[in-house]
Amino acid sequence: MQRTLLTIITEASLERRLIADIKTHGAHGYTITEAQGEGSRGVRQPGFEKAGNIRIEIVCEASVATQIALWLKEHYYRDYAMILFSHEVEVLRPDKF
Amino acid sequence: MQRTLLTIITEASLERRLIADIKTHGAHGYTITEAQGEGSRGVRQPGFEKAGNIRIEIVCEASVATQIALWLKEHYYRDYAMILFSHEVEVLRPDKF
Amino acid sequence: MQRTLLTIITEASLERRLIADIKTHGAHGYTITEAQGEGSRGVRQPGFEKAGNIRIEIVCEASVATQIALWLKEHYYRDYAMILFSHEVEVLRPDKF
Amino acid sequence: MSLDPVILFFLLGLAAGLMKSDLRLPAAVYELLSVLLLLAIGMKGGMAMSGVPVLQLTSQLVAVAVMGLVTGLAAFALLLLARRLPRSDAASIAAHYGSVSVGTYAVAVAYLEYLGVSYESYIAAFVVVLEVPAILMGIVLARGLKPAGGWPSLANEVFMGKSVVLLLGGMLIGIIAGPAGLEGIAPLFFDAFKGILALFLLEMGLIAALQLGPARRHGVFLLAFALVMPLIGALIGAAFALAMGLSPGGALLLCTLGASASYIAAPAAMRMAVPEANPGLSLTASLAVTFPFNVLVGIPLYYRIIQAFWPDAGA
Amino acid sequence: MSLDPVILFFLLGLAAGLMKSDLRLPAAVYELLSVLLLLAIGMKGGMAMSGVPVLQLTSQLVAVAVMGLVTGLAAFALLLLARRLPRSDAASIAAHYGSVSVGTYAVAVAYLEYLGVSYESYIAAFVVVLEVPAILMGIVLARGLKPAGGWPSLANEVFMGKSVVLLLGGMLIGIIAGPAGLEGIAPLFFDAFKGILALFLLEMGLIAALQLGPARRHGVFLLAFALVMPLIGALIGAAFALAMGLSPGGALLLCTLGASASYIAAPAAMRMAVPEANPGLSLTASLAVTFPFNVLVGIPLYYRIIQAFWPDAGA
Amino acid sequence: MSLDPVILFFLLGLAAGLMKSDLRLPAAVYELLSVLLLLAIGMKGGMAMSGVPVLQLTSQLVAVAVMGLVTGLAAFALLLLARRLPRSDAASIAAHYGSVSVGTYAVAVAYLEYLGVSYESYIAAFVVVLEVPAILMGIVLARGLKPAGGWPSLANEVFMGKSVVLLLGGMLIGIIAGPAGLEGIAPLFFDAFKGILALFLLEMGLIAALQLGPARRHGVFLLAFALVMPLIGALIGAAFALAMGLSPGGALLLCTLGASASYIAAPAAMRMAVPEANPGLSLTASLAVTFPFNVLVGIPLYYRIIQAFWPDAGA
Ligand SMILES: Nc1ncnc2c1ncn2[C@@H]1O[C@H](COP(=O)(O)O)[C@@H](O)[C@H]1O
Ligand SMILES: Nc1ncnc2c1ncn2[C@@H]1O[C@H](COP(=O)(O)O)[C@@H](O)[C@H]1O
Ligand SMILES: Nc1ncnc2c1ncn2[C@@H]1O[C@H](COP(=O)(O)O)[C@@H](O)[C@H]1O
Ligand code: NA
Ligand code: NA
Ligand code: NA
Repeated sequence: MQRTLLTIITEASLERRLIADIKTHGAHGYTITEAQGEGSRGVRQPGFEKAGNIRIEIVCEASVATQIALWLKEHYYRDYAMILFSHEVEVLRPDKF
Repeated sequence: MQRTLLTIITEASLERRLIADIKTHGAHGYTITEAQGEGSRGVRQPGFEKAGNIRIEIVCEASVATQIALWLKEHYYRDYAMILFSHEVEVLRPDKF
Repeated sequence: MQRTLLTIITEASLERRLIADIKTHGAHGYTITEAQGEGSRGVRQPGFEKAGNIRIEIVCEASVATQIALWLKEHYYRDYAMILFSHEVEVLRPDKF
Repeated sequence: MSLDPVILFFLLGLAAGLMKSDLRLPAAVYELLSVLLLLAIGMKGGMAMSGVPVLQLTSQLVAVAVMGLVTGLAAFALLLLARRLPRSDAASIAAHYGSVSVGTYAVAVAYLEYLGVSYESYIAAFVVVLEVPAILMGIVLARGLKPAGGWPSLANEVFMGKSVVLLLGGMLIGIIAGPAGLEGIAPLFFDAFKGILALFLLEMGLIAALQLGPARRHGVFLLAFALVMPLIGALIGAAFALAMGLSPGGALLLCTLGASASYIAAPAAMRMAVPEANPGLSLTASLAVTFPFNVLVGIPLYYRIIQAFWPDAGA
Repeated sequence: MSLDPVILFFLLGLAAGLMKSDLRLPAAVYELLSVLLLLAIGMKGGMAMSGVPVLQLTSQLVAVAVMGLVTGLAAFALLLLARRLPRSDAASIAAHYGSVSVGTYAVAVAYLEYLGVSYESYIAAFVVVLEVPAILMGIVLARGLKPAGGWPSLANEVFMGKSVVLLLGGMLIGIIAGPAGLEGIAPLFFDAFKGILALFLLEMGLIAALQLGPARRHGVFLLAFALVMPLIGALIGAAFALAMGLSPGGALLLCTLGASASYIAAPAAMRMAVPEANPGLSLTASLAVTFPFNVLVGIPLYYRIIQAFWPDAGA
Repeated sequence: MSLDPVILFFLLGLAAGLMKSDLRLPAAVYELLSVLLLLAIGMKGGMAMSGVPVLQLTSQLVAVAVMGLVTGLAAFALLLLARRLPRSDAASIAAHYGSVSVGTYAVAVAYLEYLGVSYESYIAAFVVVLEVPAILMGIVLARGLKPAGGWPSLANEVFMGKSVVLLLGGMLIGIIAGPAGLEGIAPLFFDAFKGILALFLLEMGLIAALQLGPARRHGVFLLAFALVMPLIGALIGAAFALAMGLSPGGALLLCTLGASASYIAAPAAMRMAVPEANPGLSLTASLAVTFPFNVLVGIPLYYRIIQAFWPDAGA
């Protein structure tokens, strides 16, 4: 069965807020890994006071992914380093997500 | 050429056992990153005695991915925090996987 | 809109060089996470002088992904532990990548 | 009841965690601190052992192993009689409470040194011996002789786990090198010990606060157990201490070991051997309730009790 | 101007960074070092406070909070008058410069101890008080009374941030336990302090070097501000020190606090409350320019100035 | 042969690794420990240099650089004559053995201090000088004057690598600040040194055990080389020590440097400059065989030999 995997890469300092946001929009879980990177807002490296990035993955229904993406676009894109992308994945227990 | 990328997110303490399992089922390699997350079994954060998650990626043939998924479903789903998802990826040297 | 997500898993010591390479080939950004793994060149674990792997993700146009992949194949595949795979992802601001 | 200042660090961590501060120590720092504590305690035990007659030591070590089993069985009986938890959970929790917490032990030692009370320093050797038997018993109670994954891989998990390796390894180093040989490493392992313990307790406070959320979910029964069981464990420890003829200081340490619950070796082993047991229950009980209770209330309380029963303890 | 040897570690880090060495300390090590510094400074302040009359202390703490606001306002006025930056950026930078840098403070203390000059050690308590007001002011200057995310979540961010919790927590521990109580943890927190500071400065040098790349992009105006503002802050600090009747040593510390710019509490809070402000500007100014300037040139310079104005300071 | 107790930590790590314990120190801790060791050794060398006549020092540094090249060439010749490995692998391994291991050096220093034998403490300065030449030679032996990536980026890799920067930086700090200036940081960098070394050796034991798996795959020839080459290196070191007129203690240090193989600077540089060389071969030889051999057997053995040849060495 298909679900959507939405990946968000953004500033580590947003972690708590984004977790609250994605739950509000109906995600049942998330996974976070620490990351560094570079984009239009320059190099972001850990090593100093949350200067690094986090990479959030959310497996959810397509509609939830769309809602989260729109919310983030509206609330964070202008002021924060952030990208997101999504694609379909096969899951074993679709009811879980 | 297409291969399957299988991603497993689960408890860090399972690392050694899962490596053995996936090799048994014919995977030629794997990649592990440290992760934290939340799902039906609550928040899992590193910072204390393997309380965090790992994220295992396996590039392999579709049949191997299916076998591994079934094995994990049977042996770990009931008792451990674990999700898995998979999708097709393009690889350069399909014979490697 | 669709873009390509190219993922490279390779030796941590190549980090600086690969960043330069992918920029040269037209990528506008990248994200790196630390990883460990096993493949044809044995186990690669962090814990000692960059003995671990890194996992580089690049969202870019398909043609850029192809170019980078070919460059890496030519320049690193023989001598370094490295795999790469790619697939299509949906992005919100395609002009960014 | 006067408290050793290291306890203040635990309270700071607890308060910060409860007030949702984003203060955290990185996992690598926790790891470093716990490695230093385990090695230091092991070495202290090892250095002290050379002065003790082999026969006395052996018999006390055997007694102490029995004490671990008795404590674990008491916990199991209590939980079974209450009929609230499946057998596997009861067995897993019993394994945690029969085993010991090295961090709690270190606080008790700091407390004695703060009071200026002497103790048999070879008791550090008991820590290793107490760690393992209750874990093995818990596995058998849950699964008979069929742990998940089989005994060989389980034996590796139990005997090659971080805490056993470092405590036992430290002890061997202490025995071989002796106090003179270890003088060179004293600044890091012994002089800085209390500072390291303070930092460790700060992190334990943060962790305990994090665990309190799930704790509430598990209900009042688990909470009650996690407050009563340390008292039972302490009494068992006191009984063994009396029988073994320990000094009041040594008795406090044995009480504390009896009262404390494992949060390193037991969780790792039970997760592998009895996966059907809910790790949330045992960890919450041991980390979020029993650890703070022992550190803040239990240790001074046990010492009061000991003062009442030991002839030569000042009041 | 003679330099304390710890400065050499900063120079080593700076040089290594500029020469593109791949030397880095892991994030976990930076975290450990900064936790140790914050706790130690807090505890030193707390231990010293017991000796000070409550009335004197309270009035000085109030004075110092005012000083933070004055410094922040001066920075804001300067930036607004220059008409180069949007209001939100000016306010955010003002918050950074009205607040303080604990690392810079630690270097000033080391400098005084190196010179053998005494100081009022309860000044460490000022650090906490100086940290917060300018941040709150900066938020109001940028957004009126409507910070992004709302005040409750912001209050948590500001008052429960790492540096406030550790400084304040350390201070409370210092007050409660006192010098005698903290003797046991002295080897790690006080004896090793200067070595920890040295390592911390090595990393700060590496970080400052990394930030210099973006610094150039932001142009000469920001650079000029980041060099002039510490002088202004130091003068404000000197004026308050005179009014408060501090010793020359104490005056240097207050000057340094005035001159220094926050790189822990302020960036975290401004990022949440005033997200439209460019964090690159404030962090570059404070880390890549003002921090090195204070550490290498400012502190000895401020002490020269103090020596000229204080009657009882040797020359 | 009596062993310094720090060796016991290495044995503990080795045993735990071989018995498949899951004990590991996090990468960040390894990084911290190695930074502390490199800085401390550099500073010790720097502090000692002020007492030595410049002419003597310069000539000895040149001699020692030559010694690195001679050792590397000996290794290369041996490997080429055996005709078992491609030229690039032979050259890479030669670079490792011509260069030095700071960890092994620290163990030799600890050994001398354990025995109470004095040594020329400016020998720490040799460590830096020995590190680089053999690496450059290895590159030329493998690739002529065309390293992969070109010389400029390679020079950065070699001269700006962690170990050179920290050793050289530490040395400069030691020269500038002198013993008096560094008193403040002594508790962390010098008093805790041996404890830090012990912890470092624990991790090195774990790493060596991990590398032993691949070692077996590489066959008996590599094993034999990794056991014989340190003896040859030690003899070369002894010859240079005699010629330079070093004391028996100093001679042991030079022998150890000759016998030891790099596992920080050389692997990083060779991976970039000679990528076709298999890093598994050189790292296995140096880490899994030569390091344990030197630490456990070599150092005491070399000292026996020195005692036989030096007129003034006690037996
Ligand atoms: N093209 C890209 N491919 C992969 N990651 C990217 C890309 N662009 C940006 N990122 C990541 O997203 C973060 C924020 O991007 P930005 O907002 O463009 O600065 C960066 O720090 C990178 O980690
Ligand atoms: N919907 C989801 N999206 C992304 N990751 C998830 C999701 N659900 C669970 N996870 C991850 O999988 C782990 C185990 O999930 P669970 O078994 O549901 O507790 C969690 O700790 C998360 O890291
Ligand atoms: N089949 C695979 N699936 C996932 N990751 C792999 C796979 N093969 C190799 N890798 C990763 O790529 C790295 C280099 O691979 P190799 O060049 O085959 O040694 C390994 O260390 C793994 O982290
Ligand atoms: Na117990
Ligand atoms: Na200021
Ligand atoms: Na050598």
